[in-house]
Amino acid sequence: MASDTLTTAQRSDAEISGLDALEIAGREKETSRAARVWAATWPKLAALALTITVWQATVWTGWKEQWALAPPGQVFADLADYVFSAALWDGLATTGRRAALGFAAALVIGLALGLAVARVKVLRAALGSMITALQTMPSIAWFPLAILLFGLTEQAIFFVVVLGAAPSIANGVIYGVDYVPPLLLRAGRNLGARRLNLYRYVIAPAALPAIVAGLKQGWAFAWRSLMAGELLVVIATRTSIGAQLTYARELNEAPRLMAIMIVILVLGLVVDSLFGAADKAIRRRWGVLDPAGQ
Amino acid sequence: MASDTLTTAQRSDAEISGLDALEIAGREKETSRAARVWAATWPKLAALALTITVWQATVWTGWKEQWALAPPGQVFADLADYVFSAALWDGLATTGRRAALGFAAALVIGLALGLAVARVKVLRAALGSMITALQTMPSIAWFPLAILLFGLTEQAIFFVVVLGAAPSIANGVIYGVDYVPPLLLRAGRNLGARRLNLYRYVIAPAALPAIVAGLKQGWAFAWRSLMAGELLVVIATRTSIGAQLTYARELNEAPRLMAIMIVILVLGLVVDSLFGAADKAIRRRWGVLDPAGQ
Amino acid sequence: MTSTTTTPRSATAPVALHGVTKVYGRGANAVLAQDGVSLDVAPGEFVCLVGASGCGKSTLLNLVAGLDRPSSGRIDLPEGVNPGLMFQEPALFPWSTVEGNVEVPLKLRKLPRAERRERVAELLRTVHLAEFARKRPHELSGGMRQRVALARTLALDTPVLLMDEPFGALDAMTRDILHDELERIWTERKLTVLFVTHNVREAARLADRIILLSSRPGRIIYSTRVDVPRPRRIDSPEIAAIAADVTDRLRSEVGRHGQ
Amino acid sequence: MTSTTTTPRSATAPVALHGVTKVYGRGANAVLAQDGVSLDVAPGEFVCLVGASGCGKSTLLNLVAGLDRPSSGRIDLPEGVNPGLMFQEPALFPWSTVEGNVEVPLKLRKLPRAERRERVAELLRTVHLAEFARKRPHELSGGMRQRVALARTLALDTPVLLMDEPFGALDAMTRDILHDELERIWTERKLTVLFVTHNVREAARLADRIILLSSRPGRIIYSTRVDVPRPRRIDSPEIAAIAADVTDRLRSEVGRHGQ
Amino acid sequence: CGDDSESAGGGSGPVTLRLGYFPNITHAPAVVGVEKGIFAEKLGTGVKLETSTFNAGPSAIEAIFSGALDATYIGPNPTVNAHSKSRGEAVRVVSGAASGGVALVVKPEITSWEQLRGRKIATPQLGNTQDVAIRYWLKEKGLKTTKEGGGDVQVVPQENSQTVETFSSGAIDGAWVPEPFVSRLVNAGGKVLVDERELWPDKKFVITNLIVSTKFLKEHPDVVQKLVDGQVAANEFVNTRPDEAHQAVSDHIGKITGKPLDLKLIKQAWQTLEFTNDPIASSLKAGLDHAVAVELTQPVDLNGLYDLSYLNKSLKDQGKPEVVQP
Ligand SMILES: Nc1ncnc2c1ncn2[C@@H]1O[C@H](COP(=O)(O)OP(=O)(O)OP(=O)(O)O)[C@@H](O)[C@H]1O
Ligand SMILES: Nc1ncnc2c1ncn2[C@@H]1O[C@H](COP(=O)(O)OP(=O)(O)OP(=O)(O)O)[C@@H](O)[C@H]1O
Ligand SMILES: [Mg+2]
Ligand SMILES: [Mg+2]
Repeated sequence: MASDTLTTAQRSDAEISGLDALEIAGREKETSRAARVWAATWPKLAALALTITVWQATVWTGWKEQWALAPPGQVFADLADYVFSAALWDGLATTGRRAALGFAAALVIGLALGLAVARVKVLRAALGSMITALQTMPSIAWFPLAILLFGLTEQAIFFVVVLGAAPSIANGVIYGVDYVPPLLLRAGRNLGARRLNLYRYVIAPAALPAIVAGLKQGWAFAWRSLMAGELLVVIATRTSIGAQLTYARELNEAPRLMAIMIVILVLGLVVDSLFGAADKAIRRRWGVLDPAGQ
Repeated sequence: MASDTLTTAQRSDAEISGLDALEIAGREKETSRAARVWAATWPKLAALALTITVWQATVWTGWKEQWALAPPGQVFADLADYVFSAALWDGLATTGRRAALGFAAALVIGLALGLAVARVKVLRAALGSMITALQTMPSIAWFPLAILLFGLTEQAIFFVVVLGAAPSIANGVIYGVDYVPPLLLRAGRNLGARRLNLYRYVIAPAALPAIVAGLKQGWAFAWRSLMAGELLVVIATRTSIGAQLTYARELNEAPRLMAIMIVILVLGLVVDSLFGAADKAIRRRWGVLDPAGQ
Repeated sequence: MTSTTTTPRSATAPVALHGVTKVYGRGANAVLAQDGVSLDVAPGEFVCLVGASGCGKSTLLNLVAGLDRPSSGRIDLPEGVNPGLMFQEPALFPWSTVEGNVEVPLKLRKLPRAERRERVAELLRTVHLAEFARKRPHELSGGMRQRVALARTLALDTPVLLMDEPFGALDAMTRDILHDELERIWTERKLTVLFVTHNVREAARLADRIILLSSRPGRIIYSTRVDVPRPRRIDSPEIAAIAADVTDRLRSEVGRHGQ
Repeated sequence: MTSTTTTPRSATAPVALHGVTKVYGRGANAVLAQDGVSLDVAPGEFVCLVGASGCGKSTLLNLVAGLDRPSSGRIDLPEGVNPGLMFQEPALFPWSTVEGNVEVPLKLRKLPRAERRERVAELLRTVHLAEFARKRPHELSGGMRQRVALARTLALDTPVLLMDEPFGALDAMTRDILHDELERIWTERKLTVLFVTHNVREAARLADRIILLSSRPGRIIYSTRVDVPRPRRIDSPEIAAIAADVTDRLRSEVGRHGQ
Repeated sequence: CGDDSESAGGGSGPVTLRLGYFPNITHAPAVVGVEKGIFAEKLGTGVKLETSTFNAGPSAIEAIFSGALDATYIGPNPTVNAHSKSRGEAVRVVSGAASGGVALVVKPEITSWEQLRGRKIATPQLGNTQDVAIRYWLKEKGLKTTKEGGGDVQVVPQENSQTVETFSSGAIDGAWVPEPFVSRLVNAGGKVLVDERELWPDKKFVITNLIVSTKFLKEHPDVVQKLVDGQVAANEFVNTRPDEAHQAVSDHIGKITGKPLDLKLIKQAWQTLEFTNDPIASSLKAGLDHAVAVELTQPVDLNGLYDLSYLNKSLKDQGKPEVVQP
């Protein structure tokens, strides 16, 4: 066998990381659990620290008065108050329940609408473009209709939330269905899957990643619509995050407004991590979490 | 050659449409241009006619007073007025320009953010979940910050629009990049594409469909944020659709409110058809517009 | 469209093509993939199609499977028969395991769970992948994927089998073994098979009849019966002789097209 | 990483594997795809790898191409050499035309436009797809796609070529022609080639050396030089004899694994 | 919350009264009435009270129009809108609630109206009461304004909360706003240039009144009477026990917004307000005339808007002076 090695270079880790250091950064062979958690956490902490530093520095420069730009200390003090107040937890309970129910309804409607529109030509021609158009309609435009149909009830809030989120979810579904590889559709049909079975065995699983992505967008729409919609029906005994946000703004409570914003961001992070976990599980199953490509 | 045909059935159009009538409905071999336009139009007209009929019928039942539920005739009369008024066209000019500029800025930022976060592990760990969290933040929460940073200027509006749309676009990009088939990434790398070139020659084109889908969602966010944001800076010399929408609601001008809603829907339809055309072109090129699968 | 009988159907079915033409695209870009192909396949017959790359073999199988419609002409199949097509690519469902992929046609036929399990295990043994039942397609080698696709198509239990280079990615030995398996199943179930291959010896080893397609437009230019008695061996001299004959014809056909 | 010379590089390069082991997965699910494979390929040598389906051939090529990292062991390549890998699947870019796909490596090497055009046209002629330059991958047949992938890999102009069943989906005639083309390019450019195939005759037709891999774990169990002088013919008796020998060994290896 | 919204129209069973108001200082009688159980007491066991709060007039009017609400405390602007949009049919004003509480706050360096020339002044909304008030006032002083914000003084419509931010940052020079924004602007360094009370006869003009839907009024005049009784009692409470009222307002707002309103601010704002049962119809009418004068609206026929018989009965029962039915 030929064994004359000219000037050779080892395909060592060093070389590869030279090539694509950024792209494959953090890919160790046998990372312990702790190390993985740390790798996922420190960039977040760093980002947080950086944000607070810039914020505090801006405050120190005296660029704006304190009541215009609240200093971090004040905001975190208010946040601490807020976290230990019943207002937050009562608000979270109300808003969380509304968000969950509204999103669930939007999910069912969005999925059904998306699947129907994606595969039935007539519906697509009739409603396809309407879905995006509905998506662009601001929530407040629906308020009169919501009150007309449902009165001052929780259903009116759901109505606004569903109208906000369902089109977005439907669009995600339509996109997913549109890009199901034709080969898999053909395979499914050849294996005897027609209509509902084709959905069940081919289209739905193939579109799943896109649907999850659509759900994420839908969640954002649902939440934003809810924040607006919660003003539609304010019952004095039932405080909500949306009402608190608006009133904090109307009453120019800058630190409280920022405390609520932080709560909303944290909630967003939690929800995103749920979607993220779902997405990662799918990608692992599909083999799209390829280490060399990643 | 064997030519004994037992009880045979022709694979004729009739049979296939028996199987999948809905799924392949409207797929004629040689459709004329006019026929195709008609096929795309009649379902829309039918949907429109149905909506107006139901609406008018509801009005006739006397379910609600006219001032609560405006009859179609009144709304269309107002719409006609509105269409011939300078208010609409001036508003459209202002709002349209803001939407275009804001969306363009969101696009650039969203794309850059999405591509960076999708491929750089540290950024992903730091910002990945934050993007969805930002997406859920209602526009009004940003108003104080917008005024603080930009005062009562158009930039403040852009700020709100960009914060609304960019995360959505970035999420579309991240989803697209995540699902680039690893085989194509490997092929690209093997052909010598690294870093920026890998983006240019593999990741970007492979993620394009998902990016277009993300842009569509981003547009909806941008538009909704704009409708809210236009109240931030009401420059009196410059009327805008967002301001008109809110004022129509504040003055309880039900017919005008609905006329504006119709305008918004029509705009949404127009924008969606642009995205739809882009998407269809991509699908044709990729061969995902498979007639048998479709 | 699918029967719910639990035993493999033993009904045999003929396939008949009458002047089938298939054009892809329009105008200047049009590609005439099939030009008036007429072919009668008797029930229980094993027909191999050979032809140059791009001559329209896959197109033909797609048409017979009803996944595409001919531009003109007619394809006759017995009422209710849904031919099973093994695609040129594995076309496995990436979201499902090997097991799950093979199970799909069984689920669609509503077989009870226990029976499904048994059938899947049996099919995976047939293609020598029993130990890979729980893996996902992306964890398999190319040849393994092809074998999963074979198992999945066999799970359809249809009287007409269309196979597009089913053994192209397999080594000679595995291929020999699967030839035997396929022949056994074909005999047992009295299947009608349309089999595309580039391996002329493989065609001679398996076929009752070999059909040679010309390239663009695809037309039947040669058809020969293989009268060698079964069981056959792929390296037997009779098979070699028939393969040599077909190869010569193929060579002159491809040569004629200036390839 | 890519050179910007416009002429095909004629530098030759060796490839050396030292005790390369590759394990997929972990724990109970782990698959040992390569177990201590050591192999020296001389500059300009043409080595064919044969082995049962799933024995780790594709894995080996991926490792040499640097697309995966060995679990242990080392792979040596000359500094700056980026081997061209023709994947087992065509792996074409669906958003691009045939032309566009072949052009990618040329663009990445920043060849001027005119030269790129010329090279693309030449490569497409080599694989007999000149008339399909403007088509998109989904409009091609399986064999055509494989040939586009071949053209794209050749466009890389790299001294080391790794090919994973490059002619598996081609008819015998087209394959013969491409054998000749590949041999010509190999001689002209003094390429080092690692070539995976299931067609033992093809291996004997092309190789300087044939290497037989065992299955799970993949180990080199046999290696033989093919000393038949070139030009060779695939149907010559010498080639047939070597093929028969390798087939026997393969048969006993696969048999040993109870396939 | 209004699960049985039909019960309002139903004949049998207890009647439900759905009442709306804003968690706001100018709605103090409503807030105190709810918080202290004054309405509940006056309505008695036969009437079920359901309350909803709003942060802006339009929703409240939409709710009245669509039959989701029977009565609400509301400002003069939406009252007129509701009246004119329904051609005088949908609502009736049955009582007043508050007067005053509006002022022009400006930067301290502005000491007279002459110095307003070329300045930027914010109002809550184009064509609303305050917007009309400043335009009419400037017009009387001979300063021109345009709808588009041009003229001698730039009048720019802006949300009130935003006005506090823009005033602080110097983007505007002053604002003609209601409480509690007057107090907030003063606290942010502003100076009251004009207290709107000075511009009105008796220093009185309507800022909040109580309206009921005509339908409900027809079906349940007895309930409306009890509601008005409650309103009169609430005002009594507000005026006689201000400290308790302050606390009640602060707590109640805190329940909805998650943070009690600053007591000091409430006290400060209280000074500029007067809680009166008189809806001061004349000021509403005059305001409309002013709006017509500055070309912001068409004349509206206010005939039939007021039905003060319930109020007068209630006042009479308590031996208080009656108000004039316009
Ligand atoms: N979807 C399509 N659109 C346009 N042209 C197509 C399409 N599918 C196939 N063709 C063309 O039809 C011809 C026949 O293709 P087909 O796939 O049937 O060939 P094949 O005989 O299976 O070839 P191979 O042996 O290489 O698989 C080819 O020229 C191909 O370019
Ligand atoms: N990504 C992966 N994850 C887990 N296992 C894998 C992966 N890729 C390959 N394997 C396993 O490694 C072994 C070798 O696979 P490889 O693709 O190298 O085989 P091969 O020799 O190319 O086979 P074929 O001739 O069928 O293409 C197989 O058992 C396969 O299941
Ligand atoms: Mg084919
Ligand atoms: Mg392989």
